[in-house]
Amino acid sequence: MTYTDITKKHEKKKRFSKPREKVNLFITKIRATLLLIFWEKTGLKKAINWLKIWFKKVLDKIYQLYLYLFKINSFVFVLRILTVLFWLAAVSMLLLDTITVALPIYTDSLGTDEVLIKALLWVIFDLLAAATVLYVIVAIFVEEERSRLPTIAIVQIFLILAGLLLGLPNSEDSVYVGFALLFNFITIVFAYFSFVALDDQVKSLTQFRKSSKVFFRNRMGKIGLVILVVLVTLAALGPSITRYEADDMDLANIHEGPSDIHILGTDKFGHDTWTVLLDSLGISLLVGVVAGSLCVLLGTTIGVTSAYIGGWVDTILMRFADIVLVMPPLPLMFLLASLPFLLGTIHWSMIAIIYVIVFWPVSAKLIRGQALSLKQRTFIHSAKASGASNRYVIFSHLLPNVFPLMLTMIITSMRQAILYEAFLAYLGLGDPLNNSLGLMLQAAQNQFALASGYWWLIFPPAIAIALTTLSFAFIGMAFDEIVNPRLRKR
Amino acid sequence: MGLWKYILKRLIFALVTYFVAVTLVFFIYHVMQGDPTYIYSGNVHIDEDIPDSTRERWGLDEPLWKQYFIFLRNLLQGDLGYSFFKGKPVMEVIGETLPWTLLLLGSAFIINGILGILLGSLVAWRRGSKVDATFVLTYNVYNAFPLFFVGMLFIALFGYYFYIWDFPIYFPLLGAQNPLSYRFTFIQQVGDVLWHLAMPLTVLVISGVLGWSWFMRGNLINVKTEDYIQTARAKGLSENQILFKHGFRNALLPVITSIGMSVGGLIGGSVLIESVFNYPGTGLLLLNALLENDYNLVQGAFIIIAGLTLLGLLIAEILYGFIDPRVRNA
Amino acid sequence: MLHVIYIRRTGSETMTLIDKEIAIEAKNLKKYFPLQAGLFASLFKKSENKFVHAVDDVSFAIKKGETFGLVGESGCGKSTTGYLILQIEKLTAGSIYFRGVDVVTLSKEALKEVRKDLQIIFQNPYESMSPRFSILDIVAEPLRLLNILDDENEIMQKVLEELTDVGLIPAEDFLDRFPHELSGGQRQRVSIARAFTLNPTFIVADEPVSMLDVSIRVGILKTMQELSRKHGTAFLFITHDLALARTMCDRIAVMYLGRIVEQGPTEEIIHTPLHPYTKALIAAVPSPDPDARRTEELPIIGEVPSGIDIASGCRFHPRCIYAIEKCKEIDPHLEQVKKDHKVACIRYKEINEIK
Amino acid sequence: MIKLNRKILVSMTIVLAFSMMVSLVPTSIMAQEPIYGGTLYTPMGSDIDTLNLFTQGTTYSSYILSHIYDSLVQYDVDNVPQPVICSAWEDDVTGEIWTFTLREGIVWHDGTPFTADDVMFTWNLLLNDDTIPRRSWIFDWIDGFTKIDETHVSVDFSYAPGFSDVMIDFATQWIVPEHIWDSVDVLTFTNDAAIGCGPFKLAEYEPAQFFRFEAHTEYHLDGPYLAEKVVQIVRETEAGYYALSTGGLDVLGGAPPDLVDVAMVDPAIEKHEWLQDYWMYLGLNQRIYPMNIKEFRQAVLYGTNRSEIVDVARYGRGLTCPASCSLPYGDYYNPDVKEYDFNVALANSMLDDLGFLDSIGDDGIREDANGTDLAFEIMVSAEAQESVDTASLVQGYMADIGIDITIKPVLFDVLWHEVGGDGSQLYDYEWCLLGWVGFWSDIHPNWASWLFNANGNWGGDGKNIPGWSGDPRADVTDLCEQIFLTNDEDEKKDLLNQIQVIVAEDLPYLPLNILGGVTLYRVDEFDGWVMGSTTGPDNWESWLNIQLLEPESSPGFLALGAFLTVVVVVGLVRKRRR
Repeated sequence: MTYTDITKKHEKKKRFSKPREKVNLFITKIRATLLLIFWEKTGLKKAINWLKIWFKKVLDKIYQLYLYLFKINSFVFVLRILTVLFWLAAVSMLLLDTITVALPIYTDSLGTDEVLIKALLWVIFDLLAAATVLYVIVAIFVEEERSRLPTIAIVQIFLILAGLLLGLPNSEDSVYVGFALLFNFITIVFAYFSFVALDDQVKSLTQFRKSSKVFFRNRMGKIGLVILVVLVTLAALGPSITRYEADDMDLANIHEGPSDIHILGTDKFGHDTWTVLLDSLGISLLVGVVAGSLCVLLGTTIGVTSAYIGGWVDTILMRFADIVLVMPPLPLMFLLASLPFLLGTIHWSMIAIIYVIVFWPVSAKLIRGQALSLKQRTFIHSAKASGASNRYVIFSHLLPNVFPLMLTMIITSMRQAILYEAFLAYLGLGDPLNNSLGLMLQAAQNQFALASGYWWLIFPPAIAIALTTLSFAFIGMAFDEIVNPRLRKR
Repeated sequence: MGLWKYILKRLIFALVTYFVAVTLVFFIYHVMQGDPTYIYSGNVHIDEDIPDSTRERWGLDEPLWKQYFIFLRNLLQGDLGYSFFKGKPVMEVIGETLPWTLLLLGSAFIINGILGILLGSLVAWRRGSKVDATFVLTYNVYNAFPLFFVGMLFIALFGYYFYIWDFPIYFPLLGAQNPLSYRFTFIQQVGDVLWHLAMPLTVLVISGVLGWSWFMRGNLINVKTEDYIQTARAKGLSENQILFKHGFRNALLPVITSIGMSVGGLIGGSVLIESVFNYPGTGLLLLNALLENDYNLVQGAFIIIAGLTLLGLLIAEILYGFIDPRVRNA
Repeated sequence: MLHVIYIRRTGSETMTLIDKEIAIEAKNLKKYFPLQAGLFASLFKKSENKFVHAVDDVSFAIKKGETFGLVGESGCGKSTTGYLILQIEKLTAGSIYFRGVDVVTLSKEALKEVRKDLQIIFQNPYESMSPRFSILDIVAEPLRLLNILDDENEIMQKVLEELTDVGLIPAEDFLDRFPHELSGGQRQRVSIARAFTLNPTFIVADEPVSMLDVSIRVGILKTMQELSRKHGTAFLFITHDLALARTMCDRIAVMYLGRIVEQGPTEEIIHTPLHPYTKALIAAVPSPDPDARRTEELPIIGEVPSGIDIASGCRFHPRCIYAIEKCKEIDPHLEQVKKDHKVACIRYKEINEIK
Repeated sequence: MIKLNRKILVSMTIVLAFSMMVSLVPTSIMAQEPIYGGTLYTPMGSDIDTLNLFTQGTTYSSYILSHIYDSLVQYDVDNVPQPVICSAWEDDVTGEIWTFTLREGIVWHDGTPFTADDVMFTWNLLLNDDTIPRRSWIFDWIDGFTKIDETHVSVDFSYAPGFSDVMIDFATQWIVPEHIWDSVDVLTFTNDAAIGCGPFKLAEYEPAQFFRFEAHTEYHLDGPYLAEKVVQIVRETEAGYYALSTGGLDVLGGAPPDLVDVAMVDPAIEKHEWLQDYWMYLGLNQRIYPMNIKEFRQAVLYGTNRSEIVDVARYGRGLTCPASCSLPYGDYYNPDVKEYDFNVALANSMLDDLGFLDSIGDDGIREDANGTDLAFEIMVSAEAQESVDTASLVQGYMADIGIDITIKPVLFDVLWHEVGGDGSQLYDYEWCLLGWVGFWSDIHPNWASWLFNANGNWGGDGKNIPGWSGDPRADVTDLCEQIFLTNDEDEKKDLLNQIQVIVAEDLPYLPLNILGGVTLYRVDEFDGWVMGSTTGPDNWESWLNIQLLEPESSPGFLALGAFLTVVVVVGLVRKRRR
């Protein structure tokens, strides 16, 4: 294909034929004016143009993908299949939430207007979040949109959280939204691995292979990813793969050891430990994912703002971060957990929020450092020389380049959040309504599991916590090796 | 900038930070808390107006800003207010528990520092060997379990099952000293305190040492790729000489800054450990005060704990200033 | 023939003479970077503000289609001058006249219009592109940012054209690539393409080839020259390499510590340097002739000092081998020696034995 | 490595030999003469708040202070008042003036002799200062005190209180020494030295660790035979169990049954099972439809398997509570009231009869006539694991009869506030789980006449929990007034029986169960424990009676063991370094 071929291919067809009569001329003028107003000024033209190109590109990409999928190794192939599966799961969770929880509240609502508005908002947020989730897959496949992936992720997580908070009164049901968040997070991580992987883009197979090799050569990273996938799948399937519901009580068999009826035995109510474990795993992962991602998102927002604006805003934000940093985290979490606004009930999302309040400075400071060094890079100068606005610089240049660091930090943060949830639960400040791994440990302690020899009550949750945090740690370490090449083994 | 000027600057900064933190805690607590005198109204047979007179007595009917200044003035005089639950000044209550916490934290701090740095250097220098792999695995696995779970295991194993299995050694479980230690000689008393300290300290120290070594290892690995190490190697220095003359010192610097930061985590860990091992420290006090809604005590304990953290940070910064003159000018 | 226009600046009595042949004119540019004092220091100490005098009273004019070189050791404020002209850094004082308008006083929107005609090529091709942008995005960025073209097809055409122009052929192969997939030379070509997409009348080239292999420099410089000839673009060519400046530039200004010390046509400066600093620079250029011997020691002492505590009088005197007591007192200004040749030295006559 | 093992082996042998030597001392048969001496270790769940007996507010403080202070009378393990400081009491014809005869020869811990003035001082302090938190309500109904002579003091009530009111609320008030308390601010005095005239002197208090008491050798009653008593603060019962097994504690309450079975393997450990005067009830807010329907409440109680709650949530300890809210072993128990045996079919048919049918959808949840689901929130105290457990069982039972229950665990303070317990008049709850404890748990006629009286302090709608507003209210109020007017015990009991019948029928409370407990105690060192039906071995009478089985072992044992271990450890470490 030569240059002229290409220009011809991209050439636009002429839209209007020239008017031949005066009346026609007049009508055409009006039409043109109207078109100008409705077509160009409203951005419709832009949108339709964009859609057209986009559609064409998607078709292109699907073909490319088809070719591409058979060029790569099987592990990455599985990864991609999983990406799509998790993505589907995320969308279906959001839709499920809308259909089974939010909409019924809206339609059945006999309550006040407030409830009605809340439910309506909830539905809207859910649908918007679902739309952004849909967009993620688009972004994965279409290059132009890929640089917007972090922005989308941020918007989407905020949307889902808004839905989550609205869903708080129906705490048991809002789990759907949380799962959507969890799945979507994994989708993004997988997508990032399989398509966008840190420095790599779809087309540059060599480069992509290099960095995915670093990740997958790292045996720990591989193990971590496998463990995480298994855990998340188990948590997602939850009690549906066991014979019991989490709150089923088999009062004829209390404190029974593992047997073929109860794989991991029962507690003092005859709750099936295996079922409860799967149920808890979900909540613990949710706390981890929500707290971890929200914490880093807030940290990133503040860090980037601080670095970009600089001056006294920077000084004040960073001094404030310093102050929060010098307060010992666990005692500070107690303090916040005990504040009366919780009125004695602690929901798991509250634990997540407390975690965010305590730990945002860590990520804010790191991201600020990164953003400051990016700010000095000349590509930002060159964008500015072309008249780029601050918004443009932040969203198109700073955030995409901070994203790898963000991702590593989110993973670290999630690992930590899961542990802190367990700490708070152990000290009696957990969410007593939803099973969580920490709560299981506390319950085991209440039943004197170690002294009475009920090992099946205490070791499974402990090992589950360990496996979860371990998988996060391993993945984080593998990421570290990519981000920080010095750590690579030679 | 001279060393003294640097120290002064850090001191002023620490004080200002502390002041803001204290203010924050005061306002969080006073805007959101209930009435601290409610403990008095716990008895249903008390007349309704009595809490009012009590409020007057403790200056609680003053406007908030006035209370704040009273609080600040008292704080400067070392008075953290009155614990309505304990019925005595907060300072006194904390004073009873603080020595134990300082003992636990101090010894953990020192052991962590020394062992952590040594172990970290060892594994970093044997990078890729079995020692290193074992270390990485141990670090990750140990830290993957919640600290209190490890504590629970320790208690059950060393305090109970060792006895059941007729091991000659088993550890005490309750408190920080033997109730009958008044009968002991001084040396026996010291031994007794150490004996009680052994288990909580071990749990705290294992995670601390692993954490520190992890950090030290990372730093040393970074340093190892620096040009001057390659130069030293080219000069024909032995690996050990390189380690101690070049690598060690340069890797140590960031570790020292992290000392301060680690104090917060250490205190958090000690809260968990104290509650698992019934150790009578300030962390446990804070937790109990929280569960009993003793607001002044919570506030006081938190102020003290935050002060400890800040002190750790300050010491680390000053130490850093001693070692690395560049920092003073930054 | 000269067309002379008078422009009246509102609220000011200064009248400026604008030559229509002049592409851009910088007048009395100043850039002081304040030294950051600590939070507490600024609270407790009487703030005695210290500044880095990065650019201190620099003026020059560049004619249309001309390549104007800015030469000096690193750290003397060359790049900052370039940034100032493009408004990437904010001026401390001074004015920049472009098409008869002081761009410093322009509003954001008006500035956008001006930006279409001002572009920059950066020194480091590895840093001047976001690793997350494809080549298409990088080259099209100015088009999009300044709303020159709305239609994606048109943008793509334009980009293809430019890429072909800078010699990245076949252009369509490069569209979807990312910077790290290109070699240094290719990247710099992308930078040039990006700079020329808007057909600007003026481009700042900030050491465009200093990071590249010598072998590919020539190609890139040639491309630049061709393009500037084609579009009639004026260049502000910033370099530390006098030899390079000699091949590229029509006129040269030599900078030292934020000041222009000598300015004139390239050949004249190379052959008859007047300022001791220029002499030193020229002496430092290695001669391609292996038999040519360096007759004297480098006529300069030490290295470029920091811009914080600038010496009184002539800023060059601590390093100058011709310095006398008077140099410590008098701060010399640019003096017209010949037509278009200016120098800032009180002793240039004695040194060069000019009457 | 071989050397290392040998070293461990040698050290172990030494330590083992030593411990065997100690353990092989023959157990002596209990002598007739009490053996004095020995240190008893008992646990306590949490630290006290203060040693000031007038401002203390926790059961832990009461427990500690009861070692140190004595009152005129003290209730024994069978809940019978026994003279302690006084030797006798009598009231006059009107029942308004009560006279107490004091014992002679009582000595305060600091050696000062006890006088009638101390009693007068304590009483006047409480009478005159109504800001004292631990002041009993009965002081509001006292006109004054008279010191008749050095051994006789009398109280003048403004009405004729019942015997139990005087005993429980007045005579059990601890007496404090005048020479210490007359010069201090009662509300802020920390009372660190805690001088009383009880059986034990406070020798040492290590906050959050332990209390060490020494026997008050000049105590006026027999005993205590112990030389020392140590109260260890044990946060986790599990740790307490470990300590009990290893000999660090002599008594432990609150262990679950499986653990008790494990412990009973050890011949040195015995168990005592007992009941607690504490009954839990399910509070249905009768201000809200449909909880105001009597049949609905009955159906709920029929649908609740209360014996299973005892078995599961209470570890099989305790009894189901009679519907009349009285203790079955109490003096005023009326066995002839309606009982509600677990009967799901009956409960379902009662709800069907009331018109609560699962008409909308097939979700298993009944709706009322308006189509609203029978869905309620049950508020429980998050701190009490048993409460949360009970609630989750109730949730299961209610699901079987078509009622949807959500559990809302909150801190007890919040719960108490929301249900209006602290006088907040919020009543912001649907269902709740609460209980009556101690004296309040048994329906004494006077108490009942307060509790169920619609016009009374506690019976009024403003204070009654959970708020009884049914039709028979007027009848009960009438009966309550009659109880108040009569002084005849038999008549009171008869009237109370009538109230119980009405209460059992109308169910203002839905009583669930009476709590029970089990206490483990070691018998290898001490004997003489006094057990009651409602208390375990760790009670005031036991403290006076417990004595050693054998002369105590050398106190240096532990230190020596520690020393030996240190030697072993140091040896090991050194070995490894080499």
